[in-house]
Amino acid sequence: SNAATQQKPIHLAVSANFLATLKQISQKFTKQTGIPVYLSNGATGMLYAQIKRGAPYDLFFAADARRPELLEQAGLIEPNSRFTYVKGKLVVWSRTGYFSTDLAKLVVTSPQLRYFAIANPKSAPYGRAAKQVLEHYGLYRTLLKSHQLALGENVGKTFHYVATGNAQIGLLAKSYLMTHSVKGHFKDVDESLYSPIIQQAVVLKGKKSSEVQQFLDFFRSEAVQVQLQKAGYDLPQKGVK
Amino acid sequence: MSLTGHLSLTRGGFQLDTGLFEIPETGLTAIFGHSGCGKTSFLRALAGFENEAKGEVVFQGKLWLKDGKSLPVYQRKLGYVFQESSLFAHLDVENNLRYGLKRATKPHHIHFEQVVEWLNLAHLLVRDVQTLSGGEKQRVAIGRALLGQPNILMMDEPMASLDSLSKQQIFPYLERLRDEIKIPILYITHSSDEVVRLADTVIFMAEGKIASIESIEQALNQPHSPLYQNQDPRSVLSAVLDSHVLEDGLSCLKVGSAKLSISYLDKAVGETLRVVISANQVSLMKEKPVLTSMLNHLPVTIEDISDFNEFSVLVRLRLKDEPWPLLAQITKRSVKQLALEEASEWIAAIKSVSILN
Amino acid sequence: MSLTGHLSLTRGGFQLDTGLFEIPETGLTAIFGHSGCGKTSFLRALAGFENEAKGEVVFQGKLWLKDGKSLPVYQRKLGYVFQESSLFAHLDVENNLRYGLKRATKPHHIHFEQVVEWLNLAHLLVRDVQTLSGGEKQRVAIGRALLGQPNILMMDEPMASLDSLSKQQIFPYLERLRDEIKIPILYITHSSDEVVRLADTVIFMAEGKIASIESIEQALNQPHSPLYQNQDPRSVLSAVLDSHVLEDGLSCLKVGSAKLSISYLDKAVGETLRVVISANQVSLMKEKPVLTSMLNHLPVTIEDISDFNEFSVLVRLRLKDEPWPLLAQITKRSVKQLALEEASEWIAAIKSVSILN
Amino acid sequence: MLDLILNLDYQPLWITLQVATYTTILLIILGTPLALWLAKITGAKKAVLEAVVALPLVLPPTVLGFYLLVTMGPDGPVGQLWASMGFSPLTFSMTGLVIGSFLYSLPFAIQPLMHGFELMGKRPIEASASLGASKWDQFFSITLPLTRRHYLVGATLAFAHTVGEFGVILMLGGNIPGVTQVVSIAIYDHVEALEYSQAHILSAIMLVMSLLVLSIVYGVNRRLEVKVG
Amino acid sequence: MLDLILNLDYQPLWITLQVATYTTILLIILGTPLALWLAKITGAKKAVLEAVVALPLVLPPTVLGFYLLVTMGPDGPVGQLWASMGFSPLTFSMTGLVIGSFLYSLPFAIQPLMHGFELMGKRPIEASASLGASKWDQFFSITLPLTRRHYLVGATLAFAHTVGEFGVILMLGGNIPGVTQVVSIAIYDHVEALEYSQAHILSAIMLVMSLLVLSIVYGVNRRLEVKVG
Ligand SMILES: Nc1ncnc2c1ncn2[C@@H]1O[C@H](COP(=O)(O)OP(=O)(O)OP(=O)(O)O)[C@@H](O)[C@H]1O
Ligand SMILES: Nc1ncnc2c1ncn2[C@@H]1O[C@H](COP(=O)(O)OP(=O)(O)OP(=O)(O)O)[C@@H](O)[C@H]1O
Ligand SMILES: [Mg+2]
Ligand SMILES: [Mg+2]
Repeated sequence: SNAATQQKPIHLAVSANFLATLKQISQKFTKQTGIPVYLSNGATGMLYAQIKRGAPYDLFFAADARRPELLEQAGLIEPNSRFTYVKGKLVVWSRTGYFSTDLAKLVVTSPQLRYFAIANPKSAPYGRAAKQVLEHYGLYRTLLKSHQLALGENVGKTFHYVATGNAQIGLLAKSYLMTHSVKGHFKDVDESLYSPIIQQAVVLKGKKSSEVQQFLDFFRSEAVQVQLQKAGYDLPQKGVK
Repeated sequence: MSLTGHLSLTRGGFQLDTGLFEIPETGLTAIFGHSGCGKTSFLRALAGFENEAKGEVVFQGKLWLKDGKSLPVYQRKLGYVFQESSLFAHLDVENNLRYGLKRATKPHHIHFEQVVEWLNLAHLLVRDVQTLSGGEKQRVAIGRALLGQPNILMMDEPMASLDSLSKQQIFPYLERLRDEIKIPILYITHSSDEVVRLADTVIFMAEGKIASIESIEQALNQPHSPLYQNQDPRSVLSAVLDSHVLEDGLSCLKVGSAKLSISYLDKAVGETLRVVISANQVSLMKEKPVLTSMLNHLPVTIEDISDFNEFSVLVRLRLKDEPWPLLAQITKRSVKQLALEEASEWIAAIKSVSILN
Repeated sequence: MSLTGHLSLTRGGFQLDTGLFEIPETGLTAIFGHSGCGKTSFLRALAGFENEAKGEVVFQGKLWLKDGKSLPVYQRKLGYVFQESSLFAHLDVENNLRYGLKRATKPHHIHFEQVVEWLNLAHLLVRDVQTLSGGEKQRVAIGRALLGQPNILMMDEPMASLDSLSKQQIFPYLERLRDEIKIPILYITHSSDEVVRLADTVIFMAEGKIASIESIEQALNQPHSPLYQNQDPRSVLSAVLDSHVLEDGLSCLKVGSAKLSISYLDKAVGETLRVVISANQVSLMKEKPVLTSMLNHLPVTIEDISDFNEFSVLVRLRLKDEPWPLLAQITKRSVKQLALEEASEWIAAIKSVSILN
Repeated sequence: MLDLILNLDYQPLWITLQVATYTTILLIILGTPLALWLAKITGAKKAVLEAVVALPLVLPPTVLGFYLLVTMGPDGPVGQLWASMGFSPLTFSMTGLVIGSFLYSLPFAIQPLMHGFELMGKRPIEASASLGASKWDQFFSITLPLTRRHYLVGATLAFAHTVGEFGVILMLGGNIPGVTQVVSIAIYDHVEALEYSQAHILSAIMLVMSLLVLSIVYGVNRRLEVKVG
Repeated sequence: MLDLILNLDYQPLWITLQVATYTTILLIILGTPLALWLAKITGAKKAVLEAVVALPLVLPPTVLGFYLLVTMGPDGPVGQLWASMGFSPLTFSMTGLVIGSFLYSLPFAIQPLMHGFELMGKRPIEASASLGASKWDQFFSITLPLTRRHYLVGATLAFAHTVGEFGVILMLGGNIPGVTQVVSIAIYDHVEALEYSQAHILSAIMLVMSLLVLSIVYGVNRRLEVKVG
């Protein structure tokens, strides 16, 4: 529309696991307001390093809370702009149907189980959570020792591992399974087994324009919140940062 | 007939078309012709380097090429010296020389030490081939080909970059190879001196065709032989070594029924030789001068007088009992003064002769 | 003195060390020596291609090399023909030829059409240089160097891969260049024929050193000249063109006070020439035969008799009023028979002579 | 499907083309004197320098990108120098991308060039000098045409490598649509967002275009081919 | 610091070395006949094939890796064929990594080899055939030593490229610690986890080792150098 051409576009840096969902949200937003939205996808660590060196993003949707916190400590964000936008949920996905989604019953030595896929605990928050779950069932060391643990660089790659049948079972973000029709079956993991996957967003220093505010308002709108839940995320409790 | 067949080959606008050829089993066959007439193309096709060459080649009863089927070069046991020296850049001189030797079937007829000595390569053995001078490279290339123990040797202007001393040193060994080991040698050259010195047979090429294949005597006895463009005609006579006069360092030859003295020649009495006499070395006189240092005065009969150029004639002289004629180049003035005419008898004075093989 | 200086250069075990040299401003200077003696190294160092060369070079008053400072080659206006043809592979024949022409300062003395005709290149102009035969490549390389309009021409065995007809065709133009355009030519060759035919001066090299620089007369009149290793000695006499005998196609020369008839020579009466006579072409006799086709009988005095080899001697003969001696190679038997001895008078019969320049 | 094809964002293709073109041109221009010099020097120095040129290859591109980001960022030494000369920042800009790609593709351009110069040898240069050609003239009339095939190999490897390049560009360029989002990143994003169809289409376009361009380049080169030696 | 250095996991270094070595050997062995054939054929076919060889370059490595993961996975055509021959799966294995790296580094090995064979020309082969060397003998005694520098260029580029390779390996290898976790991924992980010191140390080790190895290789090569033409 005519108005759209006069609006200043906004730049969102987004962690890979939230890319698909945010894309849908921002497309709706653009349709409604005419404000163009540019998405820059990347690993949270990389985006963090870029932001520290002046990357021209307005909003940063990280995969964890740690990087936003570090940015806040460094004074690189608008004061009080840090907020939890979703809480990630972990599911067990057994693609072949051979394995039960009950990890307690998993037989590591089963010849059908070649690989168990999780995200890399070192770099990905979903990986850290997955590791806690596996440790709870006493599987982590065993799988690691028998070289059956495939580590996706992020949840997205972990999803590809299972989706292409290269790994038979995996622990990954529920959002991936909600938004895509997939083979096999999956089940939520008991949330008490892993520390919460808090995904936070921040407005970067000096970027609090009216367009950014409009987007934030839109993001917090009822419709979007419902959409987030449908996409497999938990909503942050009111009041929690 | 050792090497027979016919070959054709097209390269751009150039067309090689030999027609049937028969190259003798022994001896050295020179390939002679102008620059660009196709000598290299012919020899390469013969050796099997040109995949597009069509025709047929049979060597010593073995099919080298027929109906598009070609015996791989490495099974042909041939030695090839390329027009541009093609030494292996990654090997030193010694290993270049030994390359073919290592791959040759035993027993070896040509030995490493021999070749090194013949070609004066001892001081070069450890050298990197890149540092050799032009002539040195060519000597190594010749040696390498010889040591491959070939059944036939093909050489493309091998002496072009050699100085006359080096040539003089190598000639005898090529002759020995030709005579003792008895492998046929095909030899491209544009030097008529080399042809005269080395060849038994000459293949004349012109414009991609074999114009003729002639024995050296035939080739030399043509008054307008392509061997001597713009140069003197020569005659080749067959001679028998009659005796040695050791105290004078002379050898005596019989040419027909006449006698010819030449510098001492290390051959057995009774051997047949070929003597080359340049037409402008022959003078005619009515009688032998009383005192002269000239050794040879042969009685001859004039057979024919033909114009050679504007001011001189070529006189064909007949020696008694000799099949080939002796040619003399004489100015027209002398013809007038001496009143030379056919069937008259004269003395031919000859100062210097050279001996073939 | 046109090109003077001294050069030294080390390449591996080889050491070039010329000592002082002075090369004449005009004419053709041949560089002669065995394979590997350093001819190419010397010429390359002179041209400025060897960065490690030390010494001094002055050409026509211009400093080419001094105190390690070297005038860039492209400012030297020299033409160079390499031992291995070094045509530009990405250009066709015509553009190879024109490469130097385009870059030469005007006016041009040597024209494209001329060179194409001299070297018989017309039919090759559009050809890819990769497809040329050995001799064709060399002709293009010579043409390219000439068309660069050089002030000095340096050629490294340029004729080695040319057949005698091509040589015969190119010689006159090199002579013309030397005589008309008057640029000095430095010419490496291992062919004594080419030296005799073309050179005014000869640089003899041996083992990396310049052994001597001699005029062609000096060079040829040495009994054991390096030019004729294992070959006949020759003598060079100066002669004046005395008259033409047109009806006989003869020209008459005066050598000292004797007369010498030769084939008609297209030069003006009164011009000075050099005559080369091979020592084994000269026979001695007590008196001139009455009737002989031999044209030349010169009265001579024996000056000296020296051993030449086991069975023959070299007789130094003196013609009246001629500074250079005439050499005759005579068998020892004839010396005995004729009782040759110093100071006796004889007739030297000469069948054929050749003329320098 | 047709719908998808029509609605795809083709800007990344255009940016990719620009980055790859600039990088290749820069590599050829700056790589030539470097390769000429490397071809000339000898000894230990040469071996070490050759190794240094090949070094950018052994680091994972993302890591190389990270170090470049640090060095060229506003606080990094290069970034500060650059800013002090009054230029706008290198990071997250086309200029930065080109510099990063330049470093990363350097060995692909330098190695073939260096090799070409060595193989050509001194002879053609000697001949052209004797025919009156000055240094520049020698280079343009002899060296360049005789080593054309090496230039082609270097340029195509460098171009193709820059087109597919990803890690360095992502890190240094920041995946900013319309500015630094090249097609490799766009494809990557589609895969990440599980938009496989779009990823397939873009990949196919890339492959077909590259195949066409490369075939034409190689074909033309064959036609003009010069065999040395 | 010393503590960090001692406690680093060095297994990825070792795996990297293995993958790069196998890949390079495979490239040299299989690349040789391919390059020989490409050097011999002419015309349009050649141009297109040359382009095809260069193609893997233009796809972002992660995307190439993704396609390989699909094709070589248990449901992919290659994966099924492979399994039907009774082999254990390709993906997430060293074999898979080597195959992926092979495809991705193919152009770096093929281009210099092909070029070397073309430059060498037929003459040395003709000479050795006339001296009685059979086809194999010709290759090992003449072609190989004369094109040694091209092999070196190809091998070092391919090796270095495989060492730094990341996208394809990450995707195809599954980053399985002790099996397919190579050093490039390890460094990347450290950077992601903000463990910069560890990343620096690993990077430095990589750089120093590579510099050493490359310098030695280039130095030795210089010593044995053959200048053709
Ligand atoms: N591709 C081509 N296109 C046109 N002509 C060619 C091609 N290749 C070779 N020729 C010509 O073929 C002819 C024969 O070449 P060849 O090398 O056989 O000659 P040659 O007799 O050995 O000459 P030289 O004595 O100069 O070495 C030459 O005139 C050459 O120019
Ligand atoms: N790097 C080197 N190490 C040792 N000797 C070398 C080196 N380079 C050249 N030489 C020697 O230097 C000498 C002179 O070489 P040059 O090419 O000048 O000879 P030349 O007189 O031109 O010979 P030719 O007539 O055979 O061409 C040769 O004996 C050659 O072997
Ligand atoms: Mg030839
Ligand atoms: Mg020489």
